Amino acid sequence: MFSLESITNSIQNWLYNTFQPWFALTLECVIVIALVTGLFAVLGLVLVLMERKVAAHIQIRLGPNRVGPGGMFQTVADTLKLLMKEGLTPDLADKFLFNLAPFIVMIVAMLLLAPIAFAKGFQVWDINIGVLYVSAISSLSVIGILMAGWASNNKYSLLGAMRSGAQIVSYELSAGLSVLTIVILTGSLQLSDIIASQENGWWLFKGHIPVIISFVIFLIAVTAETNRAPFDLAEAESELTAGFHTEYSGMQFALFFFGRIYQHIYCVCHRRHFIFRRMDAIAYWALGRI
Amino acid sequence: MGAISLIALIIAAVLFSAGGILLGKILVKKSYNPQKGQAYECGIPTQTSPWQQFHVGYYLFALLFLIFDVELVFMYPWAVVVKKTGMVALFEILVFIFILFMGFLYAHKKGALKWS
Amino acid sequence: MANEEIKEYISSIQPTATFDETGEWLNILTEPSSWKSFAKELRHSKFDFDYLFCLTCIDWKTHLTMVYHLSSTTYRNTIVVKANLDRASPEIETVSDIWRTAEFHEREVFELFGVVFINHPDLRKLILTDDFEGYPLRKDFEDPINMIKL
Amino acid sequence: MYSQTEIIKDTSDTEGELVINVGPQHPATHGVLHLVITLDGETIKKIEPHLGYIHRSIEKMCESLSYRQFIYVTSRMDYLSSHINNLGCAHNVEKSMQIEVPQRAKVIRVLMSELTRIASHELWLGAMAMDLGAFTPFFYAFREREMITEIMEDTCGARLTMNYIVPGGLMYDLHPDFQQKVKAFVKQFKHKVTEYEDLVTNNVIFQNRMKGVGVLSKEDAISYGCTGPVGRGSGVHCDIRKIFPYEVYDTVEFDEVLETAGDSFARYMVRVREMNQSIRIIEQLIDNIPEGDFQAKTKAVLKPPKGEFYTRVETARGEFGVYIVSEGGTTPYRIKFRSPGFSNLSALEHMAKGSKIGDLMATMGTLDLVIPDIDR
Repeated sequence: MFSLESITNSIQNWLYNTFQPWFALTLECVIVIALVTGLFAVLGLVLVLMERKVAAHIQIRLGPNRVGPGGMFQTVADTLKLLMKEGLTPDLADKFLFNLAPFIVMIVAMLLLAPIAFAKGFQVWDINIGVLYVSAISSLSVIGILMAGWASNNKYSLLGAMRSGAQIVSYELSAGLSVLTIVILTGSLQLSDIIASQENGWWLFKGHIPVIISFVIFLIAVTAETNRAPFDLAEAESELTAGFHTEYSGMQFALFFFGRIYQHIYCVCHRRHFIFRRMDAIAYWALGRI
Repeated sequence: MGAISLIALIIAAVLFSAGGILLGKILVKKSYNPQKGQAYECGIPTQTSPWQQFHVGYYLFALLFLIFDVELVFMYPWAVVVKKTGMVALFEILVFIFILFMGFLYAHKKGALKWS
Repeated sequence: MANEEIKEYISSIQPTATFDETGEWLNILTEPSSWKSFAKELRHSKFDFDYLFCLTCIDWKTHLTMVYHLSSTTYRNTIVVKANLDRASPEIETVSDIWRTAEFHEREVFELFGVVFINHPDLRKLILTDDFEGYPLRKDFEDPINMIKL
Repeated sequence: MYSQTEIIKDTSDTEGELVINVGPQHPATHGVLHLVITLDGETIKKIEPHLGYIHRSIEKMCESLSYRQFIYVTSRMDYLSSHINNLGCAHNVEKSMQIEVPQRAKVIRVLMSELTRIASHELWLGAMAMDLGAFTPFFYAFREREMITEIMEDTCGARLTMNYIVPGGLMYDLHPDFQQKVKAFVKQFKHKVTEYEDLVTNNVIFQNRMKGVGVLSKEDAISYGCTGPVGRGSGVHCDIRKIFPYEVYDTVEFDEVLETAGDSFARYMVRVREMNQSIRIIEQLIDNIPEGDFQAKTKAVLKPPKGEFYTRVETARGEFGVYIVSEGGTTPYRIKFRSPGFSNLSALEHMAKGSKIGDLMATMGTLDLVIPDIDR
């Protein structure tokens, strides 16, 4: 397994040897914040472009190809455009909840990052109940969506939010149960253990039939939980215009958008935890969205 | 890092979101008119408030979901130790699931899953 | 010829009706007051006129004429039923409960010609705004701004 | 302009009912159709169409246009089958004036009609798939549609509002490349239609969303005056090309596509299979365009005799009737267009009542509403 343990350890040792413990911890936090924010910014931009390119190839068109070489900076341009847009709040909306909702979605997306093992020793928090933590936090994002839908004072938003809630209710259980298979096989809830147990081959290819079944269920349930097509009932472009984020504009909309994508990334990372072992999960993610 | 990392992550999220929104607020020249403040409803003024009571069926589903979600949480620790404990654990969880399944059947028979 | 049969049948149930066979199809002129019962008879007759494919009105400046094109999907007989209405207060019974397509067509005729359909379930303006005045398809309708005249 | 708060206070007594406006600015209405929908949860209790956003009163306009001119206004009604609309009007004038149309013109008219029908169904396929949440079929359908619009552009200089027909024949003769281009199109289309079937018809999600949704029984279809693919999806034998053949439809071989289920999937299947039938007609005619005039000799000013004339043609949406009352003058005294969309729309409430709002999109998508056709 690819290991960054020596690097992280040496940084930590250096920090704690040079500074006071509290200051070292603060510095550590700052480093984490910087890394995580950087990761989000880069991933969001790259993955959106990847998705658009692949979708364009499927739909016999070129996709973004004007901004930068091969359209590489299209997402940057889109983000800048959204930055320049006015963030509107409807007059009759619940202003506090309306503005709070994007934060919640983002916080959930960030928190989900904590137990992801990017490489050995390169993990924000190797929590020993990782699986439980993930399923607990990931259900929280629906609160942000419900909040957004309810606070918008818009019927499309409301219906979209309610659908999103119903979707979570419908698929959360199956997702949770399918993960159970891997927990039984590994005998641990710690994500790093799960990955370590797949050092010499993925569970998926070791001939356990329940794993294959649970993989399929997990794939479907997680797609549903992240509201991607064909489970995009909460947004349902053609019925509810844009579902729960109909009223959002400008940067708040961008946050919803990114929040959703990060959640996605993370579902894939978890697929990787549970089923896969390597970083090809990202490419897999791009395929999974179409 | 320990649990402190969660606080760091929350701070990161808030900074990320607030930074974006603030930057937008600074860059954008604001304008307002009453039409702009209206909720979007295909260009027609909204009729009837969207803040209404919801169908009670919705809550029944949510309640059922809650029961089974809690059941799931019980099963996680079981899943960790099932390999070591062996057949006894399997039998016990089957009993547990059987009881819950009976409850589910009861709910089904009572029509809790019917939307009416 | 089927037309003769239909004529015979109609004369038996609607003695006041007059016929006109100069056009492509058999034209029947009936009284507006007896139209509803006549329509019911036609729908359930052995000729089975189940398909009302065109419903419109013509403004003859002196009076209005309702035109119903009826056909049968099994026998393919087509008849045209007409009823002359008073131009000042045009009123006729609705047939939207016999042929449901009439509901929308009658609403259209109501707002464009001003014909009132008695017992129509939902006789409101469909196309024009609620405060629109006048009946655009009548010959004396003038709109100096929007109308094209050659 | 009244404020929102007022309205909300006004209707506070309708507790538990959600009144939602779909349209005029909505992604699924494809135009400016405005439906006011009353919901209970997500179940539809009532649908109220509000029309007239693009009403131009074409019937009134036609009363002041001559018999040569009014035909071109009708291109703007059902803009997706504008050629067939023109044909219906030209028929009416030819019938009243008893003009004999040359055989060449007849064959070309039919060829163009069938191309128009395919183009219209292609657009419908893409738009309907988009209503159901799939984006990809739209591009696939438009790829072939583009070939047709190019043929149209070569032939009559326009891509959408063709205006190729004059009373008594055609405006000009065919473009020299016409036959070759149509053959190339037929070749590609035959190959690609299986692609749509793989992409859409055999897709489980599509089938689940369309089967049993928006059911219209045969009796209701007749009562509501539904024609075209909507009527035929319910098993109504209503193809004008078969019942009252016009032009050369009685000499070509094709089947009237009938389905009996009456749900959205049946209507979908009717349209897809109809495209194949249109290709069949085109294949039979493309090599047999007779030589000769493309236009009959007519007087410069047309004056049909006094009387009433009704003609009908089968557009991509159903039976399009033209009813002209002539007083013997140079302009029609009264014109009525019996548009298929208007009747099909009237069945919408009956079909969608009691179903979920997501099903409404499937129902509306398969009704294939073109708003100018309804508003006129």
